Amino acid sequence: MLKKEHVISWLSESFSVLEENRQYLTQLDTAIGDADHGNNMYRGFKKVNEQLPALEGKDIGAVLKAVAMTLISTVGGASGPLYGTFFLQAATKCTGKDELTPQEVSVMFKAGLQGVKMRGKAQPGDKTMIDVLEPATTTLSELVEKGEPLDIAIKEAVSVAMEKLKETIPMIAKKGRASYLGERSKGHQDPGATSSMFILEAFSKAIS
Amino acid sequence: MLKKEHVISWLSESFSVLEENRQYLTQLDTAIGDADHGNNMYRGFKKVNEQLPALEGKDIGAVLKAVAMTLISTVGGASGPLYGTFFLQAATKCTGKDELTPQEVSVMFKAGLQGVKMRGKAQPGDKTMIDVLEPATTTLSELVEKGEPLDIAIKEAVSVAMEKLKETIPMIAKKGRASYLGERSKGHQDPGATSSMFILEAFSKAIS
Amino acid sequence: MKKLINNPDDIIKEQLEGMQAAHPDLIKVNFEPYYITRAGGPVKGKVALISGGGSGHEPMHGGFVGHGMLHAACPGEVFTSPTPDQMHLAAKAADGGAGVLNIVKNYTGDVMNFEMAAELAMADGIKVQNIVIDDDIAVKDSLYTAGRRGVGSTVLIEKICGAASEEGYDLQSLSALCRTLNQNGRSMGMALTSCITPANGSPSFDIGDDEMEIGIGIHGEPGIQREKIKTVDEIAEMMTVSILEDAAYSRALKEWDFEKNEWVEREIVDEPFKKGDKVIAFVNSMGGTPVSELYGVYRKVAQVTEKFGVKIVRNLIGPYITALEMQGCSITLMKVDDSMIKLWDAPVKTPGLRWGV
Amino acid sequence: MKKLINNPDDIIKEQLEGMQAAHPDLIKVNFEPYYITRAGGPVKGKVALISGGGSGHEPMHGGFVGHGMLHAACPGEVFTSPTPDQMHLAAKAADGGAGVLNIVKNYTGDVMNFEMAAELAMADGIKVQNIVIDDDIAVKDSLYTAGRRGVGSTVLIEKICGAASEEGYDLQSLSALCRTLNQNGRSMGMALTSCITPANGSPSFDIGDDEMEIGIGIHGEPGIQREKIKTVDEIAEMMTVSILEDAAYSRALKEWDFEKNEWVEREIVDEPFKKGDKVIAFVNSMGGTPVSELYGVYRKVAQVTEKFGVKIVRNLIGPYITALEMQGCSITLMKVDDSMIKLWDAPVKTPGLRWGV
Ligand SMILES: Nc1ncnc2c1ncn2[C@@H]1O[C@H](COP(=O)(O)OP(=O)(O)O)[C@@H](O)[C@H]1O
Ligand SMILES: Nc1ncnc2c1ncn2[C@@H]1O[C@H](COP(=O)(O)OP(=O)(O)O)[C@@H](O)[C@H]1O
Ligand SMILES: [Mg+2]
Ligand SMILES: [Mg+2]
Ligand SMILES: [Mg+2]
Ligand SMILES: [Mg+2]
Repeated sequence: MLKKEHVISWLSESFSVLEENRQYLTQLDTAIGDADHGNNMYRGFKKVNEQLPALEGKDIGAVLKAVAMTLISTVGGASGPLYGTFFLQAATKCTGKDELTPQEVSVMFKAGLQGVKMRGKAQPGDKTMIDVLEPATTTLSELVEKGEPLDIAIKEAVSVAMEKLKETIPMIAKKGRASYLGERSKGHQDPGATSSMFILEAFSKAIS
Repeated sequence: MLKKEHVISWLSESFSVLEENRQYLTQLDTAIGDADHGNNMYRGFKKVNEQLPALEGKDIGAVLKAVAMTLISTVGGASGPLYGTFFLQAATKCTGKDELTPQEVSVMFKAGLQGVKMRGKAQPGDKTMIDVLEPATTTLSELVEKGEPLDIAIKEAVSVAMEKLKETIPMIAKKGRASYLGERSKGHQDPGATSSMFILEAFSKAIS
Repeated sequence: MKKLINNPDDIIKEQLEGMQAAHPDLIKVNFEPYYITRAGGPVKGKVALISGGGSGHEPMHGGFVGHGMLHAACPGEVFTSPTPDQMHLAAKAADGGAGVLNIVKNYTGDVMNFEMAAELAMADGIKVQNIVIDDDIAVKDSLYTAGRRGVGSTVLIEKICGAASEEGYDLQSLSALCRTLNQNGRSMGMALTSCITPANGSPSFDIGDDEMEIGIGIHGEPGIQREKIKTVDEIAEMMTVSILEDAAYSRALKEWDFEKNEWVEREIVDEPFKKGDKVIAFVNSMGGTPVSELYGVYRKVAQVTEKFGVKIVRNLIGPYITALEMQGCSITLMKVDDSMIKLWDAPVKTPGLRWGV
Repeated sequence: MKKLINNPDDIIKEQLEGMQAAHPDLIKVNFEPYYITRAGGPVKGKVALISGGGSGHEPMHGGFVGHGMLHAACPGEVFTSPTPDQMHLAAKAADGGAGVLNIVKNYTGDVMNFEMAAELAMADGIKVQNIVIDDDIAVKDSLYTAGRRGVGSTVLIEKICGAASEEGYDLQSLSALCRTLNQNGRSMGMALTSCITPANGSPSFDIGDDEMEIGIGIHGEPGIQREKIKTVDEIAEMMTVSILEDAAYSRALKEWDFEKNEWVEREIVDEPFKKGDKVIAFVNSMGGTPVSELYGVYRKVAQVTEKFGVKIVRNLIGPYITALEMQGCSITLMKVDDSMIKLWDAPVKTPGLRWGV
């Protein structure tokens, strides 16, 4: 079972890892974007982190909705609405709940993923966060279907996602700023896929 | 005797040496000025050089006056009016003359020097072309007074001037752009004093 | 990093404080969140023209708030799209009862954020349309990219549509004008140096002393192509010819459908320039290139357009849509008819553009 | 060398061609020798206001020719004073019968060339006065230097005196106004980078990545002092305080004496600023600094002047007197009374400055 304390610690873990990797993400975005992704994610999750104490009494749906609104109003750029939508759609599946079964967690991730796809219209292979979020979600839900415990399922999802993250390196970007570079976007890991990876890792850490 | 052919060859020699040292003079002016002295002198004497064929029939006064007008209307900056005035005042002492005695040459240089001092109000020690023009003129006229032939006198004037030129290096500029640098103008040779030196050398070369 | 700033985290706030201190007669800056409106408050009965985008492109957009141009602007972090709440509050503050037209440069982030903002404002009962500007011909394809970027045309469109709003255009006709102007405008940019974002502190791309980037945007992103530096004549000719000979460009852009009450994709085609067209020519500095060099660029633009048979009827030359301190320029040509020229000539009084008043 | 130019030898000519192509309604460029007059020809009965100096400071001076500002401008080679023949012909072309006022920035070359030019014009029967502008407080001394340089005040003076000429001031009263404005204005400049003159091709001074030059002029010459880069607050405060606290400055400047018919030296004293003074604040980019950073500077200037008890009544912020692509800024404060403010507000229509018309 995923308790709301887990969700809170997922979010604070996410902030830690994004803070730690602020420069790294910006560096990735310098190569094929506009050098702001690390700062965008840092700004957003810093605000989320500051709000966590105030959220402790709330149910998971309310927490995720608050996170969504904070990200939408602080991150900006492409990643703001995308991550915002992820948490907003995820929240809709958790309204009023104080804990989630593994199946419900899987539903939550699927809803978030669908939100990002709906908003950004990216497909796997476009060199975006979808290249990490989609295979991770698929792996998670498959394993949960098979009855694997949540912590095992997410660990496996993270390791699949890690492979998929590396696979963004040779891709030619077709969405977002990196798409303007065409062939020159090859050879660089996607920043948004990388931040997604960090957030998944934070989730895994929070529940183990 | 200084013939008008000598004057023509002085001017074309001046152009050659200034063309050759265009970068060098600009470099000197980069250190303590605005990086244009070489180009200014090149632009002016190039125009003078182009006009020499048309001046061949004219007397020395007319030639020097034409040079003055050309320098005034092509050099610009501080050096334009200063060298222009040098030649303009020098010309007034040669009106109608096709050749000059050593005494007359000495008078011509003195008049030019007075013109520069009148226009620019610089004194020896101010780190300007005066630091070369004045000692050279004094040496020349002293030797000519003593009856030395012109080519000997000018050679000596050039070698005195060369020493004086080096003495501009430790000076603190008090006139022109270099004066803004105050103490920081120390350690650099004055560009205008250097171009004056080149013009004196050209004179010496022209008559030997 | 050679910049006149304090802590990089504070520059948006402090520079806006400077703007507010300098132009209290023209603009009012809101700080939490950031948006800039006209000093006089909303203009009753006129469509509010709003734009926004990442900071670092000044004077665009905040410098274009004022009579005859924008009613509000939303500055994001440097090179980062502003957020829907800023845009939503700006719409509320600027709406004079005749609705809001958001001028949105075509970047994934700007488009998504402005869509969310429009939805929020519509939920408040404000009529909102978003028109996307995508004039950068360096991006060839909209199928395999995020589509052409919104660059120089934006400035010209903000001026012309701003005048149209003053004239009393309603939301539908103002949107139509905006859409047509976007179809009529094409731009291309180049850089001699990279800019440095304050938060990053080092150049956004490395470039050799003898190199230039062709087809850059305005965010310090690398361009489409790296080349040895050429003469201004070669560069300006290449860019102008590329603009003049750019083929018809077709893509789908989202607009709000007030009948269906949802976003719909509109297939939009920009027709190529043709002989006899009248254009506004805009030669823009990326921030670090002085106006003297822009005149060198303009000289060639004028020669090439004349040879092509296109007539420059108005021009704008200077740093209006910049990328921090980047050296380089962009060229925009926008086809205009007499009514658009009249709107261009109409009085404008903003911190960044002023004439006639 | 990163510049949008062709052959360095041709840039003055080509950039002027670009200016002429861009602004045929405002200016007329003469090419041999170079000078720029108003498109409409001399203004009958009004004193012709003329300025000039080396090129590389655009939009000054050529960009300030037009209604309400200059009647003519003489561009020299880059950073090199123009020559007397240009100035003489410009005076002949611009004189409307009421005489000519030459606004001369205080550089040895400019002063000497403009003196020769005035003599030539007077020989033609044109009444000419030269007023020298020397507002750069970075130069402390006029005894051991060529005196304070003419910098930012020049732009403000050209605007105000231009309006006064339109108002019908005669040569004597216009000269008096010009002299007073020069006494009322003080400036200081700084650079983060060196510019590169096209003919030279390499930086005019070397400067470390973490260094700045304080007290620079506008010719790429080294400044008065080299320091580690500070924050914009520290820089702007230091410069503003230096200007506000600058003591009375006394020196002799040459003017033509119409009674004695010769140049006379006039002892001129600039009184220091005092509480209650009204000023125009001018924050200028040296060419490579974008307007966003200037607003950061302005913010501090406004704070410091307010604390000092000096009231900013008007401001001008942007790249108006530049040093090619140099990064850096200058600050000018000029004390003004109500009549000067009225002249400042009067309509101006030039390529580089425009309002009210
Ligand atoms: N249409 C899209 N769908 C999904 N993800 C996208 C899309 N466009 C961009 N991204 C993601 O956003 C990341 C960039 O985010 P960020 O740098 O914060 O925004 P911006 O591109 O506006 O500067 C990219 O690396 C990519 O993973
Ligand atoms: N008042 C003066 N009197 C004599 N020579 C001067 C004076 N001012 C400057 N100079 C000379 O002019 C030289 C600079 O000439 P140049 O670089 O061509 O002009 P500018 O200083 O206007 O750029 C200086 O090196 C100095 O020798
Ligand atoms: Mg980015
Ligand atoms: Mg010089
Ligand atoms: Mg961004
Ligand atoms: Mg010079």
